[in-house]
This record gives sequence, C-alpha cells and structure tokens, in this order.
Amino acid sequence: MSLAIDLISAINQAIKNLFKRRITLRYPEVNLDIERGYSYDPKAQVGIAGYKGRHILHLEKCTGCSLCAIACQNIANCIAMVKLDVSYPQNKKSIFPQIDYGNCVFCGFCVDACPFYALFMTNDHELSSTDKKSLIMSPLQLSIPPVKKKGLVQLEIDDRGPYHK
Amino acid sequence: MSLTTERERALLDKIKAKFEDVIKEKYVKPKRIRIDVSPQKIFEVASFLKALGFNQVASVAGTDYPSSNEMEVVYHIVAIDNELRDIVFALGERVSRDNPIVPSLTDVWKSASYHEQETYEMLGIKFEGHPRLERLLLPEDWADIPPLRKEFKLPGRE
Amino acid sequence: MAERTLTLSIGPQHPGAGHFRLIVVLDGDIVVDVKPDPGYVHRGAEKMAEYRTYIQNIPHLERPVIIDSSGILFPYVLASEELLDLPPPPRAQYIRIIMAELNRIISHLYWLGIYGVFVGHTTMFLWPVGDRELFIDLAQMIAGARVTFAFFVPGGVRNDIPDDFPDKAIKVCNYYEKRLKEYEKIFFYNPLVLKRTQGVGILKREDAIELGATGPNLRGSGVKSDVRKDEPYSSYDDIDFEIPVYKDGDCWSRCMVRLGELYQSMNIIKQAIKKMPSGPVKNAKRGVLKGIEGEAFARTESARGTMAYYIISDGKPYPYRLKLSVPSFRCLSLMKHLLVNQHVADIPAIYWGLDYWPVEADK
Amino acid sequence: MMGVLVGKLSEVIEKVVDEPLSYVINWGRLYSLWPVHLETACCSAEFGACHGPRFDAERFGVLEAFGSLRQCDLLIVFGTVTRKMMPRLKLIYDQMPEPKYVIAMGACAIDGGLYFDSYNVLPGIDKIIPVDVYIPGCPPRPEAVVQAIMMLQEKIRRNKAIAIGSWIRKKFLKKG
Repeated sequence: MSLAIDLISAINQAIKNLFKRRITLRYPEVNLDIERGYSYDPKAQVGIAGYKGRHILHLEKCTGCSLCAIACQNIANCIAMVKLDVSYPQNKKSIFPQIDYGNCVFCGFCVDACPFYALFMTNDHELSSTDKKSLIMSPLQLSIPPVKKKGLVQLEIDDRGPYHK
Repeated sequence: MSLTTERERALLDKIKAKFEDVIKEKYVKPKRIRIDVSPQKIFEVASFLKALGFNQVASVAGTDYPSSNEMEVVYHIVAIDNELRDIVFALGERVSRDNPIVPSLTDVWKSASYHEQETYEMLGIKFEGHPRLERLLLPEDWADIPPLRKEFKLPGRE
Repeated sequence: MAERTLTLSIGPQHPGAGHFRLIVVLDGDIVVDVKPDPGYVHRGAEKMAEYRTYIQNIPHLERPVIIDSSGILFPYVLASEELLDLPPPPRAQYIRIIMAELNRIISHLYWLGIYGVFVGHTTMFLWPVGDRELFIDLAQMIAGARVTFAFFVPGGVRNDIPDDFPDKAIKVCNYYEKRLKEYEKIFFYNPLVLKRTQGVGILKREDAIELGATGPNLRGSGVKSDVRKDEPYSSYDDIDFEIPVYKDGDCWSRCMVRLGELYQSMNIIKQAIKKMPSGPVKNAKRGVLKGIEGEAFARTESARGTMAYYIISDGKPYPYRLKLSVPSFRCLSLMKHLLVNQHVADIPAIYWGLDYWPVEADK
Repeated sequence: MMGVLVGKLSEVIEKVVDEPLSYVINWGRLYSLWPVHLETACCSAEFGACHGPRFDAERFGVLEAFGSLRQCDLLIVFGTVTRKMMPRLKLIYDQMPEPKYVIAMGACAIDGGLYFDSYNVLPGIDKIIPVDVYIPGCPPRPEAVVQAIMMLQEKIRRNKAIAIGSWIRKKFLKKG
C-alpha cells in the first residue's frame, strides 16, 4: 500500500515538473542583459555597482600617471604603461595602460585607483582566444566601447519557475 | 558589544593564581586574551585551560622573527558550547631559531594535530611527541627551506 | 592480514575527490585505514600576503574558496579594520551581512548539487545548480561578478546596492522558500537518500568537539555553536534568527542542518533589507594604508564553519604575518575517524557530507 | 610530364576523397568533445555551473564524462596547476588518445594570474602541454567557456583530418 502511495506521489511530482519553465539560456543566440560596467567616483571615494568585465579607457582623460599599474603591480601584474603615437594635452609623455587579459583577474582595483575618470569597466566578458598574444590589449583597443549584443534577456520569475525573457 | 574587560580579567586572574611566575600577560582586549608561556611549562598551562572549558584549537600560527633569532607559536583556543564561547584565548611560546623544538599539545587537544603538522612543514618547528611529522601540503620533492621562514624569498622578489 | 588488504587511491583525477587524494586501505569492502593527501592546490597564500598591501591582499585571499568568497573575506576585513583603525559605517555592515548570507546560500546549493550526484540522485544536481543562478544573479547585481566579488574592503564595502535590488531579492527569496519544500519532498525525505545517509558516518558530540569539527558538521552532532551567535560580529546581534541543530551526528543530520541554514539565510537577508539604515557605505582614507603595530584575531561563520584570520602587523603597509585558519582544513582530522570501518560504498556519502572543499584546505 | 600528372591526381584526390572524408570525421569529432574530469583548482566550480541547467554545455556535445581517460579527447585545465599537480597533469595528457585538445581556463592556467610570484604554482600550462584555446577571466563566466568550446569546434572544422592528396604531392613531386 505504502509503495503505491510512494509511486503515485513520485508520478505526481514528475507531472508537476513537466509544466515548469525552462531556465536554460540559449547562449549564442541570446545574451544575458548586463546593463553596465563597474565604475568609480574618485571624489566620493565609492564605486558604482556594475559588472566587472573588460576595461574601457578614455584616452582624452588619461594622464599617464600609472596609478593603475601601481595598484595592479602586486595583484596580477597585468598593466603595463606603453607609449602611443597620439598626442593629448593632458598626457605629456603619451603613455597609456596596456592590459594583458591573460593575467587580469577582473577585481577592479585599477578602476578604484584612477583619480581622473579615465579607466572604467564594461560588461564585455567574451574574450576567449586561440592565441595568447591577442589577449594583450593595447590602449587603442581598450578605448573602443564593446559591441552591443543582440537578443538581450533577463532572468524573470513567475509561478511556474524562473525563465529568461 | 561590550567593550569592558572584566570577565577577561577575572579569567586571567584565575590562571595567574595557579601559574604565578610562569605566564607573561601580553594583552587583554574585549574577548581576546593573550599570554606567553615558556615551552617547558606550556603543557601544564594548556591542560589547565582545557579544564577551564577551552576545548578546541582554532588555529596554530607559527611566526618567524629573524631580528631576535626566535620563532613563535601561537595557539588560538576557543570554547565550544559553554559560557566562555565568546572568548578567544591565545597561548604563545617562543623558541630559539637555531633549534626550534617545542612540546606537542596533541595530547591535550586532538584538534591541534593537523595544525601542528602544517606549522612544522611551513616553518620547520619540530613538535615533540606529535604522531606524524611529515609532508602535508608541499610537493613530495620539496627540497628548499620551509617557505614561511623570512629568509625564503618568493621568486622574483627581493 | 597485510596480504589481504588493498590500497586504493581516490583522486586527484577522480570525479568524486576533486583536487584531493584519499588513500584508502581496504579489506574486502571495509575501510581499514584512511590517509588524506591534500596539497594539490597549495598556492602559498600566507606567504604571498606578506608581499602585498592590505588592499592588494583582497583578490588572492578570496580565491581559496570561490563559492563562498565573501565568507572567507569577512574575517580578513574585520581583522584588518582593527589594525588599520577604520570602522565600517552601519549601512556597510548590513550590506556585508546580505552578501555573506547570499554566499552561504550559493555555497550550500553547490554542495547540495554535488552531494545529490554522489548519493545517486541526479535531479538534485540539476535543481540546486539551476536555482543557485538566481542568487548568483542577485550577488552579481551588487558586486559585479559571478563568484569572485572582491567586494569587502577594510572600512566598508566598495559600492552601494542598486535601487532595484531589495525588491528583486525579496521576490527571489519568497519564490525559493516555496521551492525548497519541493526539495525536501524529492531529496531530503526520499527513501533512497534516507537509506544512504541515515545512520552512516556517525560523529558523536564529544568526538566532534575533540577533533575540531566546526560549522554544520559540528551542529549536525548536536552542538549549538555558531560564531554569529557566540560572538556577534557586524550587525548580526540586531537580527533575529535561529541556528538549526540536529542530534544524531550522521550524514543526514549534516544535510538537514544545511537545509535549515538555507531557510535561515533567506530570513536574514529579508530582515537585513528591512532594517538597513541609509548613509555612506565606505569609510575611506587616502593614501597607502599602514597597520598599527600589534596583532588581531577575527573569526566569522562562513558556509563551512569558523573562518579565522590572525594578522600580525609591524607598522608597515604589508602584514608581517597572516595566518588563515579555514574550516575545511579541520575536516581532515574527521575523515579518518568517520571513514574507518565503513563500507566503500559509503565513502562518497560521508566524504561529501563533510562539505570538504580541497582548495580551501590547501590555501 | 609526370609531375603535372601527379599534381592533377593529387588535386582530384583532395577534392574527391580528402574533403568529404575530413568533413565526416570532423563532424564526428565536433559534437563529441568529452572533457577529462580533472579538477586542478577553483575554476572547476564555474565549470560545474556551466553544466548546470542554465548554461548547459551539453547542447554543444560537451558531456561531463565520468569515464575513462581513453574515451576523452578534451582536457580543460581549470585554473592553477601547482608543482604537486604538474606531473599528474602531464601523465593524464599523455594517456589521452589522439586527437586531443586542450583548453586553458582562467588566468592561472594561462599565465599564473594572481599567483605569478607564488613558490608552488606553475606560471602557465603551455610550458608543459600545448594549448588550443585560452579563456581569460578569474574565473571565466560560463558563457565564456561555451564561447571557447565553439571556438575549438571551429578550429576542428577547419582542420584537415585526412590529407592523402598532399601526402602524394609531397612523396612524388619532390623526387620528380
């Protein structure tokens, strides 16, 4: 008797779950909607919530002070200051940070260190590569904002479970 | 959170009454007490502490002081499920760096066993009476000096 | 006797062991002796900390246990705040509690997923790992990463919570509390799971204290011990919650303790959101932070048990010595005690019931 | 005269035999990338999430194979390789049958990452085994892992599994 009850309750549970929603994110076609990247307000000395993806460098604000490189020095040692062939009035030596994503751990302490609103993070996180050298991003590459992705969805919940919409 | 240290003082006085000239008080902060004992007497003090109710070792930390040619072992002892549960008692001892041998406290607290083994491996302090002083975390072919000694430098660092 | 035994290495390349080796000596299918062999992920975190400033230490100190990265960072910031003299503002303390409890849920659900697989219940891998994403999304809203947040800093937290976080968090918690009832039906009171876990790997109350068990393993043996209640840190004393305690000390009690903690953590998150004061979230100091001479010991309750840091400072920007005492490392002494005289088939149920995370133990 | 004939023949063989056969063989390899269950460090937690219902790497044929090394053709190195793990990693790589592919997941596996100056960590696994795809991040998001798997599949698709035509050309044209 108890076996029958167990069996019925098991089948009941299975049928209930037939009508649950699917949580699967169909990744290459749709992308998770991460609105913005992490940024920092040096005046208030506090960050603004956001995703810690790859960096974005505003060349017209960077003064080449290399504070980001000093902050990273003992963390992942991935920021190097390189000379560029561009001239900006605020950056006399024309040196800008170059980031090696093979080493970067996306902690965002370089963003906290920048006092000139020049280095922020974006929501871009797809950086895989078949070549180790192409993981090193030059300042010019860093200054390009990430491409806006297609098919943005967010995780929603209703009575039938979580799903992406 | 109370910031008074009356309970801690009373507790320390109880220990001082028994081991008057053996222990050296280092600090008493709210919920933290630290005393130093010589390695010869540490076993007796530890047994007394266990009788008081400190029944578990939370950590055993070894520190290297090359400037004074000494090594320090600190047992952080906590009390589980009795009225002393909010106090962390630190029991320290110092030995010479040339021949660092201290008695093992595994007979008092079994929970010190793996912590002492780790301290032996990382600093080379020998715990006399420990059941198994052997490799634990480092690779089998490790032939360098113990890594937490100050003269061991990380690769590429001064 | 010696001829009849068989020595078996479980790990390091074994789905059941992870980055860890368990050398088991068998007589028939009874375990005669057990020797844990950790160290496959020993990365020298304690030595590295002596070369990094208090801020630069944050990213590498949370790596040992990335599924509970706030839990491992919490005592570090408490200890370094004592040395740096940077008390956190009240709002930051509540945000820390929310993050720590979110992380406890994330960690327990990951454990539940793995435990489900190893007691032979594959649905219990898919459900928790899927529902864990709800909480990961919440944590990502605040701290901007899936698992490694680097969110706590000495003096507060790095950023304020977004405006739409409270509503979403309460919605997720309400949904998940209902959902956990289904978990109980399908897993925790499942006859198969009861057969495999009840009465297996019994850890008695005295042994648990003597051998240094902590966290859910200790509470599964009937000891009411939790640092959040024993020595309330941050703002835990303002929050009303219970500690689940089970008396039997077998694998099933340890599971039920973690199930109870899932409910309690959601309860804490809801209360913390309600009670959170407004104000700044960070107590900032310009320039390089230098510790005052002295030492500090701080402990908190992470997902696996008491996490403790002992930091000695000599007045420089770097710690002189940093000792990290992790709960998984203490599990090593329980293994031999629990596994000897058990059947081989019970090894996964007992081993994963301890929630041993090898990376954490190796540091 | 002979050279032209051999050249034409090899071209025909390339078109008729090599390309279709390569396509079929590569198609077989593409959707049965079975990874070895070797967890070297903490990134394996995110690989667990990658196999969960939300990201579901099984859609791409990557099955979390709880089987023998002899059936696996993909080695994903989840993060840090310590000095104690290094010989084991090499051993596992050598035991896998050809063709085999390696994905380095996380900053530690690529370059040492946070542990660039640690005394017990190998700075980058490409010093001991060849790597096909690198996934930066610490740990990478499951989406990035899926992207890397798609990248690897693209690499396999472009690979010439059978090359009789070029073998003939090499063998006969050099002499003639």
